[in-house]
Amino acid sequence: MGILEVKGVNKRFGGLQALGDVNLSVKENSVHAIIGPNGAGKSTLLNVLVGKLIPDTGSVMFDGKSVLGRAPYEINQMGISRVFQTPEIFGDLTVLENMLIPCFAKRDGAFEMNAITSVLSQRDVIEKAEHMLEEMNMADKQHMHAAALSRGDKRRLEIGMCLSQEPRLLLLDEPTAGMARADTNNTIDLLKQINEERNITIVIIEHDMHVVFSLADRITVLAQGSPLVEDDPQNIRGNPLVREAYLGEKA
Amino acid sequence: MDAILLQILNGLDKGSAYALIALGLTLIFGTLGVVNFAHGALFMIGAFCAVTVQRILNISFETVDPTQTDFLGNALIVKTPYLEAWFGPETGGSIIDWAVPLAILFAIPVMVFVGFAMERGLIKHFYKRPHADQILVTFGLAIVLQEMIKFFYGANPIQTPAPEMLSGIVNVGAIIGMDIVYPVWRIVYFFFSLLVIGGIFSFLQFTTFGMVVRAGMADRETVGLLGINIDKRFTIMFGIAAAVAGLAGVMYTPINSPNYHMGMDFLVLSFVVVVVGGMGSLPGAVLAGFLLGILESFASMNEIKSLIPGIDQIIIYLVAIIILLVRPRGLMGRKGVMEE
Amino acid sequence: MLGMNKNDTTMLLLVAVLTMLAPFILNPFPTESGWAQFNAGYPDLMQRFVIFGIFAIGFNILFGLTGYLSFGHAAFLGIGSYSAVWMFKLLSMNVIPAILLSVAMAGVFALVIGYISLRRSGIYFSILTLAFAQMSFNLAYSVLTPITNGETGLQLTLNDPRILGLSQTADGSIPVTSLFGLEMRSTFEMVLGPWAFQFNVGYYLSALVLLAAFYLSIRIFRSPFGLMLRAVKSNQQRMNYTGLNTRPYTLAAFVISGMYAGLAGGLLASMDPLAGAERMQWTASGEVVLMTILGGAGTLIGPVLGAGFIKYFENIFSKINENVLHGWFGALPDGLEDLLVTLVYPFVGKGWHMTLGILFVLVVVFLPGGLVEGGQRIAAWLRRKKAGKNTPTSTIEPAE
Amino acid sequence: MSNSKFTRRGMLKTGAIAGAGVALPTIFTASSVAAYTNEPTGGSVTLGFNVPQTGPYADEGADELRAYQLAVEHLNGEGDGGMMNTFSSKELQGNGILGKKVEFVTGDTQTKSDAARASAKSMIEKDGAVMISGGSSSGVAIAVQGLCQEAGVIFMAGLTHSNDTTGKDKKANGFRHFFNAYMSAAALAPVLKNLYGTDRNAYHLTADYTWGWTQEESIAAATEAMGWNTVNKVRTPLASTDFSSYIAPVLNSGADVLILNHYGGNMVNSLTNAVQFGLKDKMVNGKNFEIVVPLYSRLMAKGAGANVKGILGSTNWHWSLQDDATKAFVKSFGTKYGFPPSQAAHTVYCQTLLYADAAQRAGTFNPCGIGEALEGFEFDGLGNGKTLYRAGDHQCFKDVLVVKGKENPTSEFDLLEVVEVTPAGQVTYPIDHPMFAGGALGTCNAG
Repeated sequence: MGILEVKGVNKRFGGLQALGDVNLSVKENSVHAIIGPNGAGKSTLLNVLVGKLIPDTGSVMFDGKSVLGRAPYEINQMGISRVFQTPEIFGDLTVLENMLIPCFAKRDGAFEMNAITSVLSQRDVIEKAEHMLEEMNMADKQHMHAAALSRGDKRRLEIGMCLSQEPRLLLLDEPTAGMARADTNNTIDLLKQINEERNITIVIIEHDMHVVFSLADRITVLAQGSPLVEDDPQNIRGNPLVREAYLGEKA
Repeated sequence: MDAILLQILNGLDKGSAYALIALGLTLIFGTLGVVNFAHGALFMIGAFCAVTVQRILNISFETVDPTQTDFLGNALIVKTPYLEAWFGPETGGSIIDWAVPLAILFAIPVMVFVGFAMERGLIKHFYKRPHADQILVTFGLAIVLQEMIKFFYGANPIQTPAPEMLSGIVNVGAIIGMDIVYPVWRIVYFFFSLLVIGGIFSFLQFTTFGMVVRAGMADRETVGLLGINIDKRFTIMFGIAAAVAGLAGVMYTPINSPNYHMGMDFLVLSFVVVVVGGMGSLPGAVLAGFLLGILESFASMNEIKSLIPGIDQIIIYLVAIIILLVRPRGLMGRKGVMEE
Repeated sequence: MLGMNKNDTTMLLLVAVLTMLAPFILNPFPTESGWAQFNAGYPDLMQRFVIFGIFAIGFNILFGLTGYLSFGHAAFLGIGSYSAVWMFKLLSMNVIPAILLSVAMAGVFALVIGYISLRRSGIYFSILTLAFAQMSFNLAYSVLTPITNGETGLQLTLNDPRILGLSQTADGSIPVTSLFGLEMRSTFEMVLGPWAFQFNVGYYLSALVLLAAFYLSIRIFRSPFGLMLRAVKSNQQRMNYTGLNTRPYTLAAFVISGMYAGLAGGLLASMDPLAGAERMQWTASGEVVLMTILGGAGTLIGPVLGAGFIKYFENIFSKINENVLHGWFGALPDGLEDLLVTLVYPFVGKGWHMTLGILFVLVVVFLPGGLVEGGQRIAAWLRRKKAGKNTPTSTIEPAE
Repeated sequence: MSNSKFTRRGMLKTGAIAGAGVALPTIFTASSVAAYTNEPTGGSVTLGFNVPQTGPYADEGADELRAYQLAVEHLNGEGDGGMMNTFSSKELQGNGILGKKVEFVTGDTQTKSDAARASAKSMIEKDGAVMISGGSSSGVAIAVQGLCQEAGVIFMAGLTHSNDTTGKDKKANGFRHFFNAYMSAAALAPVLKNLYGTDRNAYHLTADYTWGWTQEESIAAATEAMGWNTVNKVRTPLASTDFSSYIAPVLNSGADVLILNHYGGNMVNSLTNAVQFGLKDKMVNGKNFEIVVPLYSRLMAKGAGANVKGILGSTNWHWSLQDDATKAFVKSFGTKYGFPPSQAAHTVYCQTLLYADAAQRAGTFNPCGIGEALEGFEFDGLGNGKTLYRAGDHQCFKDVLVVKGKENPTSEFDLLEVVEVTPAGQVTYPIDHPMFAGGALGTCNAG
């Protein structure tokens, strides 16, 4: 029984079958990659997982509980964090403030009317945020406006924000898109470290095969909204079906 | 039955003005992404184009008539328009009589110019600024325009009658064997608005220029990447939107005498229309304009008012609230445009 | 001090000094001089400065922090005023219960309207609030006249019950609003040479309330709650994916700012017990939007400045008539006098709207951050000048 | 500009703010010296003229301001003296009031009761005005009247036509020269009867606020009393700009008279719309369809242009009257400004003169003294014939003009012609008339 179980998920948009009978089982503490050509339904699947879309049929269980019908913030509270293709951070706030928000959310839950005390008096939260920034090597940038960060720093900040919530499952949507090779490698190392040291399960959608094969324990290939194959990386590498669907090569 | 048909007709007629103003507002929002609080002022300036033309046609020379006295008891100074002197009272008089339709010719260049000047001089600096800033600057501009008109034309309404030939009433129900009389000019206004709306839609649909603009409305960046100067075209669209508002104003003057604050009276309403239709949707703006016009007419019927007192005071807002809650993107809004 | 950092403490002290000394600061010109026209230090206007300041501070908690632009906040001001006047009519002329009821009623209405309106965001939210406010205004003006007294506005009469007070005083007039016997309208005048300064009880009560409101707003800005609200403005998507439910945050902000508006409405009625329906019109809602943006949305002091700015124009510039102008320029040769009067006249008196409109445009074009940014630029310029040319240009910190 | 020797009852004694006082070299005014609010101590007296300068009634406000200015000139002995020469009371000498030069301040009511009160307060608190006058709507007049009562100054109402101003909302410190809805109805009814007969069906369109209601009530009562049937009374929202949806149902309602209880911009639009729908030329039950506008404003009627032709209504005064007082006023106003005065200008001019005269006769600016002098004052020579300021409700009783839109106007000012001058006796009502019941004057307040 995996930590994330997707069973028989279908989703149609008008006449288009975006997801057709998707089954997926993600093992705890693994890195599970979802690959597939453009339009294969990767993003739709991700949106189903985080509660943004509700599938027509099927079930999505996280740690034995259904996520369907719950608002994104509730699913997040269950322990699923998401990293976006373009980093979604609070551009108007400082880096430290960015980091404080998930720390408050972790401590106080979805809503807390904490309107009179000063942020500065919440030492526990501030320390936790500062600590996390140090781990992300961003302590020196904590007073910068987040919008002014470089793309790689934004990505790290976003991942750091997700981590400070202590999630059990981290979803990443093409985290290295548009990154230089060096940054990509840094990100790969960071994700490996997260998976190994923090025991966080990772589901990653990725185009870059270098990233996929460096990280993944298990790979699902989506094509036209349905899983084509699910297997270990070495088997995927040699699978002719995958080559055909994904790379357009004849076997 | 007659009463209901009459109110539908009345709603279409009221809706014409809403639709025309909302259409221009949507054009500006859809192309430039600007929330234009000065749009009502453009409508008002259009109306005052009609007043101006009327004044110009009425430029007179003065003669003293000793047989009559003025309010101070002096000999009365009689004013005769030059037009009547030149072409004879008959022809001259009828030229003056046609001041409002003639004003259309005057208003188009004036409004396009005003639109260009507004866009180039002020609004183009606000594309990247938050909506709140756009609202403040266009609102400030609206006040200035309005006060300028007040300074030159006063605060009281000024009558600008329709041509004699197009005044009066006509029995439009005669075709279907009913007795539904309606003012001729209001029917003219309705068809005029259809004409303008049709003109704008076919312009956008069938010309290359229009196609580029529509593409730009849908995805500005991509069109920009194609090497097409979309900004210039958008500026022209602003001029066109101003002209639409202006024409709506010109033709509206015989229905209700124009005054300097008529734009503000329409402003809130036209925003409600745009939002109900769907931000950025041209057909939505038109549809919502007519729909709200009809609903407003129905709400003012005695039978309805006696059921729900005060309904005619709030109907527009009530409908807007319901539609926004049930269908957030408005009647015909594209999904995702300014939604959430 | 008081749980605030140094900058905020300085700001609060500054506001405290300004409000407490306002009767002096606003009356810089001797009474008999031609410039006395520009004096604003009389009770009614000073009260309006601080009361609309409170209104704008509250509005800023919603708009400045969350970015939700409400176009219907005047409705809460109106509800506050009506509640307060009803309290004066039914209970007593003491302002405390009146103000408490104002805040409570505005809070209740804000909860209902906010709950519905906040289901949408962006311009849709604005239109929803606008629709609610316009409905309130239209109904208050007509159908609800038994409650609101429509066109005239709700006012006190000699036959009001006033259970805990007198229906009418011994000499047959309507009693006046008071704070445990201290009459709001009591004014003490100090004449100092050619100057005359007025100290009004109502003003000082309002000013103290303003200080409390301002202090509370600082605390909210600096609290985790305030941080969350700023995060809502910055990126709602991320908020949701951080396990935070934005709806209660925005609703709480909406209700708080509605209660501020109710407080302002209650105070307004306490200073002058009449509640007119126009208080709820969309233009009145627009006015507080303009105040906030003009002063600097999202800054602490900006809204107060914006409120003062607009109220000053409304009350001072509108009173300058042709006679006054002739008085000013009377010393000049006739031709020049007439020319100047002709040039200035369209912008004052009945033309005060024009001046206000022009200033809106100028401020928003040249000072995107509102008056606060103007102040910061001047300050930065002064600092640079003082430090000589070598110092690098200082960055402009947002004044939060 | 103005003095500021202004005091208030309930003024704090020195001790309360002594802290502030001690630190400064102060010269205190003894606060108890003044006997009433804003007692003028110098060589001048300040009057406050509070009129709409922005918003839809700005032109009417501007005309009022012109008349105020003219009145002040005349009081100070400048100009030709206008109606001061025809006024039956000869107390005014042209040397100001009680020898003090008259100065004035102006403000903008914006036709909003709130703004009007703010503006009036500023005149009282800052400029030391001892009397406030003005207003171009009943809501504003009532609101400002209430304020003046509280503040202890005299309020001389401008254009306010609602019964409530001197009815349920009357105040001891407030006085109205203008006529009211009841008087309009009483004056119109006999004329309507003569011209249109007793067998008529009336349809009311009424602006949905207090003034509209009182007028609707007054007219309906008066017309029903002479045998007319009221078919329907429809309320229209104040914010309406287009009345077509309210006019359209009139066509098939069986009514043969339309009564428009609208004023200002509303009146212009509803009348224009009614004429557009052909109501003026319509025949119902074998009778000509008629439109009545009970309260006319010539300034506004101009906006309706030719549509007013032949339409009956009432006004407080019209420049074409031929008595000496009217002629003197029109001459004086017309010479200065180049056009004849409106009824709003006339009423505020009269009010200013009446106030000045009362102060002169009372020998004081104390509002209570002035009130006494005005109460029960009978006068003539201000253009309305013999007039009484009734003591019981501070309403003027005088002749009312029934007017009709002129068929062949000779100039842009020549829009209305006087059909009938209904004598004061016919429009007088008892103080306890039900339409005016519910309020009390209270006692005068001198601050």
